Amino acid sequence: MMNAKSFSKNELMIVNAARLLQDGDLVFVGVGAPNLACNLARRTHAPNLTMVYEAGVIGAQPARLPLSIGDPTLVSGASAVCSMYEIFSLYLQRGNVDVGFLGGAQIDRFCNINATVIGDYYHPKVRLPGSGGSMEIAAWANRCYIMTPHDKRRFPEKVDFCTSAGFLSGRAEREKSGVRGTGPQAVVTDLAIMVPDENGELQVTALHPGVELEEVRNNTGWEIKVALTITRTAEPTPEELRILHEELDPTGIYLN
Amino acid sequence: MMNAKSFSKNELMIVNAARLLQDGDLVFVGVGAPNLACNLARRTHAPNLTMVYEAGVIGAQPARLPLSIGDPTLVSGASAVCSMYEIFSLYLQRGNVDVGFLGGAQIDRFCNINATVIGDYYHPKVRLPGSGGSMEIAAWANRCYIMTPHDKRRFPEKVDFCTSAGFLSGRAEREKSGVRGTGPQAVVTDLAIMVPDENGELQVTALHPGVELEEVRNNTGWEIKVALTITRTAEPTPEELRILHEELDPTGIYLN
Amino acid sequence: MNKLCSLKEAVAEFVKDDDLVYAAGFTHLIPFAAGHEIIRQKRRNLTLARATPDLIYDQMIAAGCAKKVIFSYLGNPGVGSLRIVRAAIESGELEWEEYSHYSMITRLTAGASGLPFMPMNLTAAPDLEKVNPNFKRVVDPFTGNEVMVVPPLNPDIAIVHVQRADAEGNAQIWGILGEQKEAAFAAKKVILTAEEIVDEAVIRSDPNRTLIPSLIVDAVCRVPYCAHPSYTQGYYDRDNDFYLQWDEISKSKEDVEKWLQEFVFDVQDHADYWQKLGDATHQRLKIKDKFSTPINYGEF
Amino acid sequence: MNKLCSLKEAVAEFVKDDDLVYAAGFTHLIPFAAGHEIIRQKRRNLTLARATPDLIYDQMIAAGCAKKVIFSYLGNPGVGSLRIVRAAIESGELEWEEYSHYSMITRLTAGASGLPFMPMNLTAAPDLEKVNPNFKRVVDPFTGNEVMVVPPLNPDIAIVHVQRADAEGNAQIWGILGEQKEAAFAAKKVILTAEEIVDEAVIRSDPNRTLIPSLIVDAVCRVPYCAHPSYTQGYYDRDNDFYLQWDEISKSKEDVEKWLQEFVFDVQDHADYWQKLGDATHQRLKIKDKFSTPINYGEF
Repeated sequence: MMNAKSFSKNELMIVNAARLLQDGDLVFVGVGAPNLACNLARRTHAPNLTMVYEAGVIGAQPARLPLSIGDPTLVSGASAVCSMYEIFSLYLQRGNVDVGFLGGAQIDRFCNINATVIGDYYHPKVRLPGSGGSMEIAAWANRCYIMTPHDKRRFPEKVDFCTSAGFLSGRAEREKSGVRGTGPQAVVTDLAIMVPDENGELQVTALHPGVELEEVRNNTGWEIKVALTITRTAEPTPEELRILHEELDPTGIYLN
Repeated sequence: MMNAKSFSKNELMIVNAARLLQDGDLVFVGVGAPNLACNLARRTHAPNLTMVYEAGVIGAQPARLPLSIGDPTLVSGASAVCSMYEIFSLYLQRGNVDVGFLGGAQIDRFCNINATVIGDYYHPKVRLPGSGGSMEIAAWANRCYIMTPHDKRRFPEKVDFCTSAGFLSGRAEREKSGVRGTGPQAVVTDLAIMVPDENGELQVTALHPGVELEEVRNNTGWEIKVALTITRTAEPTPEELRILHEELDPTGIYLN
Repeated sequence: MNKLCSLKEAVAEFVKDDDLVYAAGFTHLIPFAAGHEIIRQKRRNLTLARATPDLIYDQMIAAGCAKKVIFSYLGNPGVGSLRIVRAAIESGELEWEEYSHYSMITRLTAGASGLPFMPMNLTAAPDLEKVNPNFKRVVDPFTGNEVMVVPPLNPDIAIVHVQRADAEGNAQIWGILGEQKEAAFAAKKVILTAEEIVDEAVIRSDPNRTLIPSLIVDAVCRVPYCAHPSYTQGYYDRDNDFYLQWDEISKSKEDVEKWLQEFVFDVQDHADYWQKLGDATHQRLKIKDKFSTPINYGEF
Repeated sequence: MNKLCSLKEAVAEFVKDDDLVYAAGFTHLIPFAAGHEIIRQKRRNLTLARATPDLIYDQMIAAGCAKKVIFSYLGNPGVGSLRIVRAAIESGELEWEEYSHYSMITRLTAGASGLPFMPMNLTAAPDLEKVNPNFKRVVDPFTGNEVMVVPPLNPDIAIVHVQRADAEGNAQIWGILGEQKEAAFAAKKVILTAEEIVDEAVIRSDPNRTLIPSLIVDAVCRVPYCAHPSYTQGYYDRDNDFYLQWDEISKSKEDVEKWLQEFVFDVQDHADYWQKLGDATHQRLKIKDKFSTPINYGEF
């Protein structure tokens, strides 16, 4: 048995995201934490996970840790490579993508994501990278997961700019819009797991080992709802940690 | 010198079509007579002619006579192969095709082409093959040439069905439509060459060796206009005939 | 997931009466073996879609499999008329829906992309638009000009023949690509036939060559010479003689029935059919090798 | 037609002040050498379009070449922020026009196809549409639903780096394809840079690999290591260290100017730049070979 000190908050986030993936899922992966989560899932409970990258790579089997979304290790040994237009049209828009991973500078009460700008769009306080693939991933992947560290700045009640749709003002509004994906299924942070309720509003459903609800409340920018029964996530197993540290990120680029 | 008997009407049509091509042209080629005309041009005055086939082949250098529009000899040794969607969008619709060759069961006074049906569309007297690529070639190639044997049945005053636009009711109507190509430049038959006048109406501008105007008139379904000065096309040269018979169609599939 | 099965099993499971079938391939890679298997299994009321119906649909329609054809060019390529489809249209026995090549594959591309329509520039040709309500116009909001649009085509089943595939259905195609990729992505189900089933490592050695990924494939069938009398680039030549022969056979209903009996109903499967064609045909269609210059992906 | 020339000549002839430039490549094959040559030739008032501006546009904007940027993701890939472009936007010095990846490449695809617009499904995300008038909606005439449409993007000049090309400009690319083909077909002029100029016979041995045909290419330049610090699949690795370094350099205007002086203005051309990087860097970026399984086209 390992003790509570032997894993980091970041590892808790990655391991818990990995556990949400199902065997056979086709996942639209980003670099960094989502890449680690997918590769971890593929080496544990989901050996038939297919990893797709927005650069147009399908069935990647990276031999080393990819350091960018277009890393050549994603290509060598992949099962297919197509153009960027095709990956977004034939795969994502067509409905062939099961899972999309999203992140962003701000996530709000209804899971809307801001990756564009803090402050006014035309006179930005902080200019962020922008949508990249996330506007369409959030809309068209069958289901989405959001991974992000938990702090008040990242969880305002309402995003400054809605780059990618969560549930907008509530589940009904998203449904009315007719987009094909079912939207965010869960937000996995380094403190907790939050799941949208029947109205699309986030509520805490699970806390990571050693985390108290108060800490989540203090790090969320609105009065966060809490599920009637709240569970505690299982500690990362030694095998999960071994894979992360020995196989996936041996030099600790994303884990440290 | 060869005598008048040493070449056929069909050869006259092919040789004269070849002579209309310019060095450097990118030509959308069909099999049969257009293919012979393009290959002849490439081996005589237009060595830099690029042949493109609607099957998605660019820069074909067929080692044998292609017997279908998708013959494998078009692919082996070509400079590029793309999908059918791409050949029609990136090449033809984008404006990258200089010349299109067209044929059809009926060509009318204003160069409109029928390749669809004789008689009523819903109760066809003769059901023809249909557009294939010709609807878009006629509209979007920079210029078009029509090759067809000359007889009354093929040259009615008005087509039963307008599969591909010539000048519609006259040049003004085509121009108003906003299509990018300049339309048919000439109709080359086994008797004569006809060129659209300023209004888009066909007029005879040249007769092949040994052909009298009367023969053209008798084989055209309306009172065909005749240019003020009418020329006579040059006889096929021995070299042109040699290339056709020895290099391009040695077994006489299209020439006999 | 290993999806290998016989073509007989694949047709039995995935091709149903009343389906809209797209047997893909522009002259190249036409899946004749699948067409024959559908005839043997006596499917009825199919809608057969293909840019170029070719002999495969002539044969299926002669065998009574179809109620409707969707096409953009109705011919025996390089020979002339497609007698059986043509006669069935002329006599009013067969429904039809007609496009130009570009509008046909634009429909497939819309279907493959999950789009409700795709645009194409106007062609000034007036008549096809009048007889097919699937051509509509919208006003381009940027210029105010009219643009043609067509709706997606999403076949119930696409049948795609390829040079090589792995057991999961990752497939590589070279030579004329036609509308193979678009048909596969547009369809609800995909049957893949392949000249060769190769190890996953062969596919993964050249991922840019993979046109069809396993995730959209439902069945993978090893069917050498599947495309005969059409051809497979790098494997065997087109049987032009048969295309000429069919022009004769298809002049007579009796001859067609005789041919179907002999070459479809009386053979067990495509291997049997190929044997029946005999050694002279096999020799005639053989080709010499000509390999591509390999490329370096690099060890990353 | 032989279109071989030096990159210096190509930029002098085909890149003009005020042009809309698309230097293509998604992480892979980014034509840094061309960006540096444009800096050396002091082009001004360019509009720089790229899905991912990457360091190349950071450097060109730092050097004062541009008045505007068109993009869909503004980052130092795998590292974080793109400091110079970001600061220029925050300070109001640089105009910008913004898309998602898909809408950006949909614009290029419309441009490449000669279409006045291309559709995309709605995303339900409301805000980008409000700030960019190039997102418009049309009603799908088949369903009555709304669809998003974007207009074509037709750059004045596209710069595309490839693994191998012949002297006429038939080019083959493998690995990540990004929007290379679409940018080339959409642009009015195309400069091709290639790791290797090969004989036409190499290209013709594998025509399905040709992504860009000579007919749309205006200049062909042999520029080995053109993409550094980006990479070329099968030729050399990405210089991740430099991407991290730039994150430091770009924190200070002085350091940026010093870097530009040393690595752009004080070198003659890209061969000179590559030499300057030194043997340790060369060794670090070397990769081992891994070849594709060749395919048989057949002698036809």
